Amino acid sequence: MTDALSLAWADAWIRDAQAVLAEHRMELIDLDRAIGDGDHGENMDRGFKAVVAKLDEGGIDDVAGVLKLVASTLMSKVGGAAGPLYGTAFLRASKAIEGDVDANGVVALIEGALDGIVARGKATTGEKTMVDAWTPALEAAKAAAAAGETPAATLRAAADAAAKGAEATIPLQATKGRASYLGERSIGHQDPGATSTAYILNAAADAAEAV
Amino acid sequence: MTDALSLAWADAWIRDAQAVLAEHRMELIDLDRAIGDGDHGENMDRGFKAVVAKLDEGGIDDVAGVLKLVASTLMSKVGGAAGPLYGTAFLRASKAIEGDVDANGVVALIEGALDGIVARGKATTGEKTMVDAWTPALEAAKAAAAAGETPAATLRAAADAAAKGAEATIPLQATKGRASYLGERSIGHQDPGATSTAYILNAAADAAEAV
Amino acid sequence: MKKLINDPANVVAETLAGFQAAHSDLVTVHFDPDYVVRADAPVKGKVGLVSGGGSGHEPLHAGYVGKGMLDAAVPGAVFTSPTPDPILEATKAVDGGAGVLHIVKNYTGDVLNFETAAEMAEMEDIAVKAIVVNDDVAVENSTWTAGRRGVGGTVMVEKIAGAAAERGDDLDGVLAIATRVNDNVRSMGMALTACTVPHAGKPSFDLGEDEIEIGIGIHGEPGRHRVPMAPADQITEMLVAPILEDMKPEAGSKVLLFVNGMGGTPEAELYIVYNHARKLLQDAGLEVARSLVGNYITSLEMQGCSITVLKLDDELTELWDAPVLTPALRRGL
Amino acid sequence: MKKLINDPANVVAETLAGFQAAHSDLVTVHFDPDYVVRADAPVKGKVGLVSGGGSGHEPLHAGYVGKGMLDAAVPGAVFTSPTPDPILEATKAVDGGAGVLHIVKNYTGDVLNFETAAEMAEMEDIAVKAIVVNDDVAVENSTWTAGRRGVGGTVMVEKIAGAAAERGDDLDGVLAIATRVNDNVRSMGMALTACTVPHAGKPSFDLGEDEIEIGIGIHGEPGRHRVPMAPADQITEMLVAPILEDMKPEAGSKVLLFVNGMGGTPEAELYIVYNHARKLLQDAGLEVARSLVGNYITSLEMQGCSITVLKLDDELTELWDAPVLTPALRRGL
Ligand SMILES: Nc1ncnc2c1ncn2[C@@H]1O[C@H](COP(=O)(O)OP(=O)(O)O)[C@@H](O)[C@H]1O
Ligand SMILES: Nc1ncnc2c1ncn2[C@@H]1O[C@H](COP(=O)(O)OP(=O)(O)O)[C@@H](O)[C@H]1O
Ligand SMILES: [Mg+2]
Ligand SMILES: [Mg+2]
Ligand SMILES: [Mg+2]
Ligand SMILES: [Mg+2]
Repeated sequence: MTDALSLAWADAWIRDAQAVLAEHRMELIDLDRAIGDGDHGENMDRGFKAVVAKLDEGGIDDVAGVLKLVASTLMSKVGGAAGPLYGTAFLRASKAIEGDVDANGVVALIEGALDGIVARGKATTGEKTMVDAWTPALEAAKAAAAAGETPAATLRAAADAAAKGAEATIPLQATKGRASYLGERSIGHQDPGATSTAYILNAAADAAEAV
Repeated sequence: MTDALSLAWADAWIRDAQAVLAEHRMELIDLDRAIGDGDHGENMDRGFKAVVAKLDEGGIDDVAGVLKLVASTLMSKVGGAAGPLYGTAFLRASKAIEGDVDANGVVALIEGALDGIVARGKATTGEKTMVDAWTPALEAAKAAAAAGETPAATLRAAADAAAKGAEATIPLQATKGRASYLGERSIGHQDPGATSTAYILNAAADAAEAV
Repeated sequence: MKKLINDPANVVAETLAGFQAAHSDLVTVHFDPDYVVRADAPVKGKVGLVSGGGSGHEPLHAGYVGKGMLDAAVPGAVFTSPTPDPILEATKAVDGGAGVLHIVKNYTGDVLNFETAAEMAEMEDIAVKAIVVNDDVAVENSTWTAGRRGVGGTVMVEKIAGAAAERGDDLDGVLAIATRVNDNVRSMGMALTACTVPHAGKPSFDLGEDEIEIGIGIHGEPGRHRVPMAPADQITEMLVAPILEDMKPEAGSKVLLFVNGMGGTPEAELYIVYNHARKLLQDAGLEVARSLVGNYITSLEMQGCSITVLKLDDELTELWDAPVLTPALRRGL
Repeated sequence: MKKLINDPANVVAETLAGFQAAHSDLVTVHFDPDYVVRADAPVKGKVGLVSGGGSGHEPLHAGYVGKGMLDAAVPGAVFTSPTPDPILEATKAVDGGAGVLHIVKNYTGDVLNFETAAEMAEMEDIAVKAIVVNDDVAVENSTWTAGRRGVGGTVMVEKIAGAAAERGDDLDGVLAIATRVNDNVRSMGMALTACTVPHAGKPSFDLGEDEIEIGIGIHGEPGRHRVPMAPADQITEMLVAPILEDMKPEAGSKVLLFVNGMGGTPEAELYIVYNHARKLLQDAGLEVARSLVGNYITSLEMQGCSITVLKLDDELTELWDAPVLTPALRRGL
């Protein structure tokens, strides 16, 4: 278990995620302008900046602690639909793991996140939401872990699946969230929340590969 | 005095003027948009349409009667600055003449109009108003009448001078009317009221030449 | 983007600072977390009314804080539901011992954040109930959507439930009144132009010079469909027809007709729409007994309007007419 | 041009029809000639207040007809002063035997048409006096212009003179109060965008994405100068500085600060401007004792704002605070 992911990974992940979300702020705004209200990039950027400021204060000593900090900060800084959904996702993820994270831990983390999102948002797959990124991520992680992959490779499989899942939201008609008000006009656009999920999981994989 | 201008001329003049102002409605609006509030073309068009509707009712039996009808109709249908100014102009013009109009009558008519405008609006020449069209028109009419020209030729001289006067407002800085609020920014634009004056006097000359 | 702002990040805070200074006789603004309470909060023994949501809909909600209407408003970032913390703080600040009603517009974000705040308030022993306003008939099939949005009807719920709380109704009573308003109110909106969220810096959608959006919400989201530009009377029909179709009010019913501007539309145009909407309602056998015309629930500088019809009964009429003293709505006080 | 209208030629008439229907408890609209009187006009023994001017500035003037403010409003075509006939008819309709005050904004057209109407009224034995409002400091040198324009200060004159008439002041007394308001009020406006007069169909001027107009009036006319787009605080300074320079109010003076929207600007932005304007006045040693923030004298859908400062004394303050019951301004009633 020498390659289990530790606090350093979690810290790097969240900082990477912040950088990536800041970089893609306008892209996420534009995706949300097309089928929502144009704030998703701003919301995520504001939230993760606040998270990193909290991380800088120190005092966290395990992965679960980082995830819990992310949860409470997103919950209290993001607002909108994404705040409670990501907040609950990270809260459940933090509860799903203990100590350093091995491949099965990665699966548990992602499963916790997805469960949290579904518990709050009541969406299933195919409704053009972030669930459509988390669900394939979980399946891919499960397969990788079952195949004996490393945590880093498990995360990479999850991240790639999330990215594909996000892209696969394009032809879908939204039936949850703000995009659902557009009816058929939501077809042809990529879901912003699924896209931010893909960026966050990609940062997790990048961070795991770097440690 | 066989070529004195009669009721038929006055009637034709005002109908011609209505047609010309309707035709140039948008041009006058655009001139007024540039240095005013964009309504002069609409105001004049509305006013002269109402005048012609009144003319159609009949019952007028001399030139002064036509001019008086124009005066009261413009006064009650135009509004803005142009309504009272043109209203008073036509009222004073109607009082300045009697019966058919010879060359001196043309001078008296234009002099009455100008006096009325100055009495109400207190503008002198060079302030970038309709006064800058009526004043050269009066001078040209006086010269033509003194030279023994026909009424038609006198009107033509007045109309040409009014057109030149209107054009000569372009380099002026307005110090009366709405354009004065622009200060130096009023320079470089032709005054809408001077322009409508030129159209009206041109219609008078055309009508005189046609009868 | 040309706006009278300094920094997109400070829009809400600076607006609240100005609002506080201009209306210190009526309201008190708390900063960080941001919420607005009526100057005499909490009112002992009275049910407290808290509403909130993304900013950008002014005067909703802060403009309706005051006697006879809301006890508190919680403004989020522009078009972004507030987080639970300020909702909780506002709830605590206005609890006069008779419990608190949350008035929530039906958007996923608002519902989730208010839910969390309510749970937290319950843990602090404050009785909280919530009315989720969902009056927008543009959202046709709620099985295939997040459900009807809360739009113009929200103003009606806040005014009438506010009057019920002011006369002393208990929490269940105020909730019952709020529910009755919500059950009897329907709205539909349209846009001539998009709006620009300050931090986005670009219009929320692109609309041709000859197109309009029918069935918009209040967040600059595109509508259900795009149609060619049309005369006001035709546009009014496109809004009134789906409302009547959905409401099916009996002939002879009394209604309140509310024509709302989206923020950038001149008042004169709203009266032109009102004039025709009133005629259409009368043609349907309805009596327009009360009216409201103006910018009451907006989408930044969007041009367009929404029409809201509330079926009245005697009690709702009386509560609508009751005195109110807020920055944006004032009557009898 | 996208507007919620049917035909440019009918904009005023349809607006008035809607206005009448929505506010029949407060006003009566007469058509052809068009004017609006308060529902209980003429009020016996009270000085009648009549204002008017081109349409497109709503809620000015018709929105201010009612108890405690105007007795009549006379709307002309959009941005075009009304003709004398409806002014005369309105004057006759509100004369309660104590004479009539005409409140005229200082534009050549308004002055001339009101003058004529006043002469006609005098011929019918109605005592008429006029106050010509000219509060716009953007018009710097009145020797070289038609004189200062009447802008935001008009709302102040109408409210305060209206209160004076309501408490029973005679014609000279009401005129004296109106004159005192006019002497102590100054305004300055700016535009982020132009507006489009319905019958013109094109914007009143062309403004680049990075430019604003400073020193505009309320008729879509270009301003005194064009400057690059700037943050709200800087724009506010460009408006407040010339007002203070012109007014030179003694430190310690109490003032009313009125931040007005030109029609298309969201309320939130007005509060941002208000917030900084208030600070600037306080820095100049003034006490902001009263405030008004909102769309009260507009230019169709123009985006932008104006700032008006009125130096208060005790009597003006009392009259400002007095009850008023009109469609657009309501207090204590
Ligand atoms: N019920 C839901 N379940 C899961 N995800 C949802 C749900 N509703 C919305 N979302 C996600 O939230 C994203 C929008 O987030 P954001 O723009 O920040 O919030 P808002 O819609 O309140 O403006 C959507 O793209 C979608 O992925
Ligand atoms: N004091 C004045 N004396 C003479 N002509 C004037 C005066 N003021 C304005 N005008 C004329 O009136 C014209 C504007 O008319 P119009 O646009 O119909 O009225 P308004 O300025 O009220 O919108 C100007 O172009 C100018 O020629
Ligand atoms: Mg969004
Ligand atoms: Mg004009
Ligand atoms: Mg949002
Ligand atoms: Mg005009």
